[in-house]
Amino acid sequence: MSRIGVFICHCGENIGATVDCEKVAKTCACLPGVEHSVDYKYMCSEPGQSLIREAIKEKKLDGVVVAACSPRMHEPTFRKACAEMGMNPFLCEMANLREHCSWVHAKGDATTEKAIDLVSMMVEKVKRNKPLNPIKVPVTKTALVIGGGIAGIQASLDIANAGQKVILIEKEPSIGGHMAQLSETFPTLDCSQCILTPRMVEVAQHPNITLYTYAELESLDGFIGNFKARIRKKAKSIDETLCTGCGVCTTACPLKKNPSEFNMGLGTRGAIYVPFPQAVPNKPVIDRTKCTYFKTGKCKLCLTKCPAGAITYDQQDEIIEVPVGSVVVTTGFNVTGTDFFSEYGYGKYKDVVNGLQFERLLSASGPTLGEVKRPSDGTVPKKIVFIACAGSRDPAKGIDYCSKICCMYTAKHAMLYKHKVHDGDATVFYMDIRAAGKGYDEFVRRAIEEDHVNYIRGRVSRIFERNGKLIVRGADTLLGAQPVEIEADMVVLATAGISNPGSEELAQKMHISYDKYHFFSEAHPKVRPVETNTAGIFLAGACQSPKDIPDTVGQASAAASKVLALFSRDELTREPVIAVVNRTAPPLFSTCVGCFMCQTACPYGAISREEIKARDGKILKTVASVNPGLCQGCGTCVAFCKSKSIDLQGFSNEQVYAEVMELLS
Amino acid sequence: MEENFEPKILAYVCNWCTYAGADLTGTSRIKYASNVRIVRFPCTGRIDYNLLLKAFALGADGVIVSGCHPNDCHYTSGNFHARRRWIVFRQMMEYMGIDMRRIKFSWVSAAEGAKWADIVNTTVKEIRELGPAKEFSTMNKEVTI
Amino acid sequence: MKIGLYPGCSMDGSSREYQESLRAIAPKISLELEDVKEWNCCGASSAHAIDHALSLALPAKILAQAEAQQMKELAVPCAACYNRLASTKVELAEDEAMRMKVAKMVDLPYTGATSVKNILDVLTPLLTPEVVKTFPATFPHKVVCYYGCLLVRPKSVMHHTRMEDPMEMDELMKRIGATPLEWSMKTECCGASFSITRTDIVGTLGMNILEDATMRGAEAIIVACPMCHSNLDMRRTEIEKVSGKKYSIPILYITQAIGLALGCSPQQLGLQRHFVPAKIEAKLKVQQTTPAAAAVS
Amino acid sequence: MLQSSHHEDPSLAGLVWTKTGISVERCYQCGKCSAGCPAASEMDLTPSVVLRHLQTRDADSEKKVLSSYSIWLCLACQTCIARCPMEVDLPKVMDVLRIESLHRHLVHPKAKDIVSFHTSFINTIKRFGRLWEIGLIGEYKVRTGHFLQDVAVAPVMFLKGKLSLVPELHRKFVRKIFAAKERA
Repeated sequence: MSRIGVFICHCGENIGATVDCEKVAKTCACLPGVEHSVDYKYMCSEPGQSLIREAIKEKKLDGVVVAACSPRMHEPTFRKACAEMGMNPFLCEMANLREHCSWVHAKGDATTEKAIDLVSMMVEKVKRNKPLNPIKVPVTKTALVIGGGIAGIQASLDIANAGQKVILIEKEPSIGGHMAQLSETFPTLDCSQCILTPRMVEVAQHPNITLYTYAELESLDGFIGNFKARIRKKAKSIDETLCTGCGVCTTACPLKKNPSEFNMGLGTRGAIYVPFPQAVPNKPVIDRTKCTYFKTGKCKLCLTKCPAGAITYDQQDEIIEVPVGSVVVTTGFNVTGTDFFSEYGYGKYKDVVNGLQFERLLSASGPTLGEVKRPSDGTVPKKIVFIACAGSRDPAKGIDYCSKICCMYTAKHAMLYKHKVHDGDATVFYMDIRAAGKGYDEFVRRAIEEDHVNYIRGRVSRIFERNGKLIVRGADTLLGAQPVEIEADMVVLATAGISNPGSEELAQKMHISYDKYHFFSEAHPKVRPVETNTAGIFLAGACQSPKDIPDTVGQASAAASKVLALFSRDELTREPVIAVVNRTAPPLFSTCVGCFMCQTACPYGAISREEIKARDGKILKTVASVNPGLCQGCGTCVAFCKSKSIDLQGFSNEQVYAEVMELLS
Repeated sequence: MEENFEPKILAYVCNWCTYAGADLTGTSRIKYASNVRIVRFPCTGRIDYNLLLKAFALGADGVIVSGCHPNDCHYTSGNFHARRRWIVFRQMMEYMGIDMRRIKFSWVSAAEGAKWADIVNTTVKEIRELGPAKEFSTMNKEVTI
Repeated sequence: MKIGLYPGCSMDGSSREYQESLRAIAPKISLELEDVKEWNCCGASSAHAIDHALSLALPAKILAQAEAQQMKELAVPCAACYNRLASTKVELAEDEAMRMKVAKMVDLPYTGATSVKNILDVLTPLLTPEVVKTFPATFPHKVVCYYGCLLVRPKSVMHHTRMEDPMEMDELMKRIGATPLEWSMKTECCGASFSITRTDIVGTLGMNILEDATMRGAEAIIVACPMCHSNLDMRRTEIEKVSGKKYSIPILYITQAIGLALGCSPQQLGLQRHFVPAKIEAKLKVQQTTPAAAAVS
Repeated sequence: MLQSSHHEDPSLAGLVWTKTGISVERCYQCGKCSAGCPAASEMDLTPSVVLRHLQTRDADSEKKVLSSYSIWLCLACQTCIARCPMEVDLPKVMDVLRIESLHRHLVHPKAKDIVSFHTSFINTIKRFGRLWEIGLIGEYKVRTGHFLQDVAVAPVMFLKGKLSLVPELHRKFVRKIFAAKERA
């Protein structure tokens, strides 16, 4: 006869107001095997917990049911309390009287009845609970960082500098991401590349970092501490071990006219190219979609010119498999496409550009070497109109959110333009100025007051071309929304920040969730901002939502610290909710008949064949056996087992049937 | 059908999606019929359909089976196995004379508190209309598992 | 192709030439037109401004009449009428109560079975490159296509994919050998119903359109809307008063341009009815001998 | 849509909601409508300002809107709604406001001509079933006193066969409709 203790929590009014807790306690006291049954205002409070602890001691309880909130909330709390009294924590179960009863039903007998059912059901379960011991699994102390932008770089360096191994993969030929494209950064106006490139080099040279550029994640399996990542290294068509990065091939390539991704189409590159001078690694790749050799089999100029003999046309994509303990996702963001603003003639007029394109025009390393020139005719624009919220906060265009960074970089753009073209005239159309951040609002004020950028509150309705000028039709909502028409030489759209193409597929590969804009979702918006809902996978940067560099770097370091906390342990303890194959005395050894249905069902390949041998080594029987390290405790195998030989600890057949039978008795 | 009949309904749900979803129903204070009793499993993949037979054998009027949406399974594929086995089992149960309208199979994610309340309420309503499950009242309550 | 036709008031009056040119080209492009019987005015831009129910009842009556004549498709060349009819269809489809109310007023069964087609919808599938090949002449002129408001807006009714930069008319013009120019006023408003009450506004808006068209070296502005036409053609003096400039650029209905390519006489197409003389001709194809009509039939 | 907030809303915004299902709260005053409106430069209240006044639900503001010239200057060209990020169907709102303005006799003095035109137009249709230009202009001139307007244009129109002196009579086609209208 078992000695169960039942503890009914009022949770203040939360349960008490709807459920007659006293009655529940009294009724449960009479249940067979219940030794002790009380109700109390707050079981999770210290006095509440000591109530349980004392009862365990005095009444010599061998099982505890706490009827309170959801086990997802306080199961650890109460199991800990029990453990403190030397009771095996897995002999403590919770009945969910709050989320599943008092909060969802009206006050009344039916509700109290249900409460009693829920408790007695758990009593029946606990009677059949077995003492369990937590399982230990080893941690692979290598982190996979996906995406080599500033977020990925920061996370990698933080982890690597703490002495742990990092594998950093980047889908482009070079790391650096969008930050490498930026001219200067707000609010301090320090040169983006000057602060980024040293870190890029550090990544390349760091003994703890393995860098794979031009590579993408193929698949990710496993679980926290023990992931298995398959990485596709796209064929660069050059042998990196031989290539010295001398650049002869890129100058030799006859195809010079391909639009350069790095320069947002404002510059050009060859078919074999290095995306930008400071690229890391500073070694070229061949764009097979453009290269004449791959189209016609002719040319081979780079091959003949290369002094190192590093050109390898026949190179294939390579897929490598690496064990990693943790993953940091830092895949960044993108900006809306050119077809997005027909009313602004975007994609039709050369001189209507987006923010990233303008960064390239401002950048000393850009196609105009930092001189602001019109893409159409190369003249210096005397009048530029900047349009904030171009796509952001625009439900009609499917983007309801604020892109967060545009207010600041638009102010920066206008300011830098004025610094470069002193007699130039900069006008910004805005809806609101969102400059929350250290020194941010001061920065915008500076643009307005010192650099005399003309801010007009209102959205632009249309842009069209007349005699080589761009006619911008806006309104000044602070003057009764009276129409404003500006003849501009150039227009810069602060287009919305959006998720990267393919982020949906990537999220599915990793089993992490994403929002309706395909930005990855954090585990909790307030208290778990860099975790995903999959343990061991973390987020940083604009892949979670558009954000500026300081926020991104901060998040990256936060994610790194999460990884390091994980790596600080040699093994993880997991709940012992795992499957076991029963064992009986010889000659049966186990009721397992060796059909291995369980093996086919197991998603984790945790089930293997075990041969039971006699002393003389003769195989007596082959049965299934579960690897506790790999088993995640889904219990699919249990449902498949014909002979009921495999069972799930904590959710054993005996336990669940007992629950059901109690409910319907 | 008899007056003020209160159906007994069991819900077999997975811990990660539907159980959490039902928790959300609670935290968002959405009210639903109190006829349902939730039995928690780690995953729908764990749900042995003998449990449905057992439930009806013991006089349940309806059973809800609910887990994560396809592709959202915490254990990657448990819910697919559940669905696959369900296809096989339902024919068997039909053959055994169980009224399939008494079994609800659904996906409820951790974010779908309202949907859970919905499912419970509609199920309770439908089962009320069907009346108490008589099919098994004669059957021996001790079905071996 | 046989299709219903709702001419609308203007096509019987101020834009008679639009109807004339349409009827002139129809047989030559195997387009058979069946008029809606007992048709009434659609309420144009006035009804909706002062009486909502009426603004729906008048078009509903027309649509009901078309249904009574078992018309699957109803061609509505006047962009203004087209817009009213299309909008009415949508609103009545969405608003049960209003449909009941209107049904009472109209006193003819209305189900919304007849689909409404504008002139471009009708012409585009007919003037395939093969068909156009058989035209006796081409229309080798630089033109700008002016769509105005009512052919492309609102989104909820027209579901136009290139609302800001429509191309259908340009495409048709290309087919008959014209050079449609890129310009900026394609879908700007001409002042519509203000042609009588606020001629000054019509003057200003008209000026913007004519100015841009001439500046780009267009020889003609192609339209598909009587209101646009009258504002740009009949109101030329008002426009010139505002701009202080003379504009000689003629305004042609799309049907007139096509008519010229089909070898119709200016008279047949009612070109003489324009205020601004349309001294613009088609160019006969030299190799082309067989009469167009025969060729396409 | 802020449906609930319009429950039993006696304001003008409430009227707009009940007539059209459009919530003026959707408007966040970006001014894109005013920027694109072809008549904005002529308006006393630009479109977005009209919406702002509705948002206040203040009696004076509402009076201001209903007695504004703007609501009559709206050409229903649909440019605003075509580009509105919040998809507020302003032309529909304007229709409601015009009708209400008539209803409360708040029509702006300068808008009398426009109202007269619309009224004349409707009457022509009522009388003849279709538009008869001369009839329309005639009544319009009588209503407004602009007797000399278009004395230059009309004859040319006539010569070019664009005007018929006698109307065709199609009254019977619309009699039922107008009868019903009267009854309502």
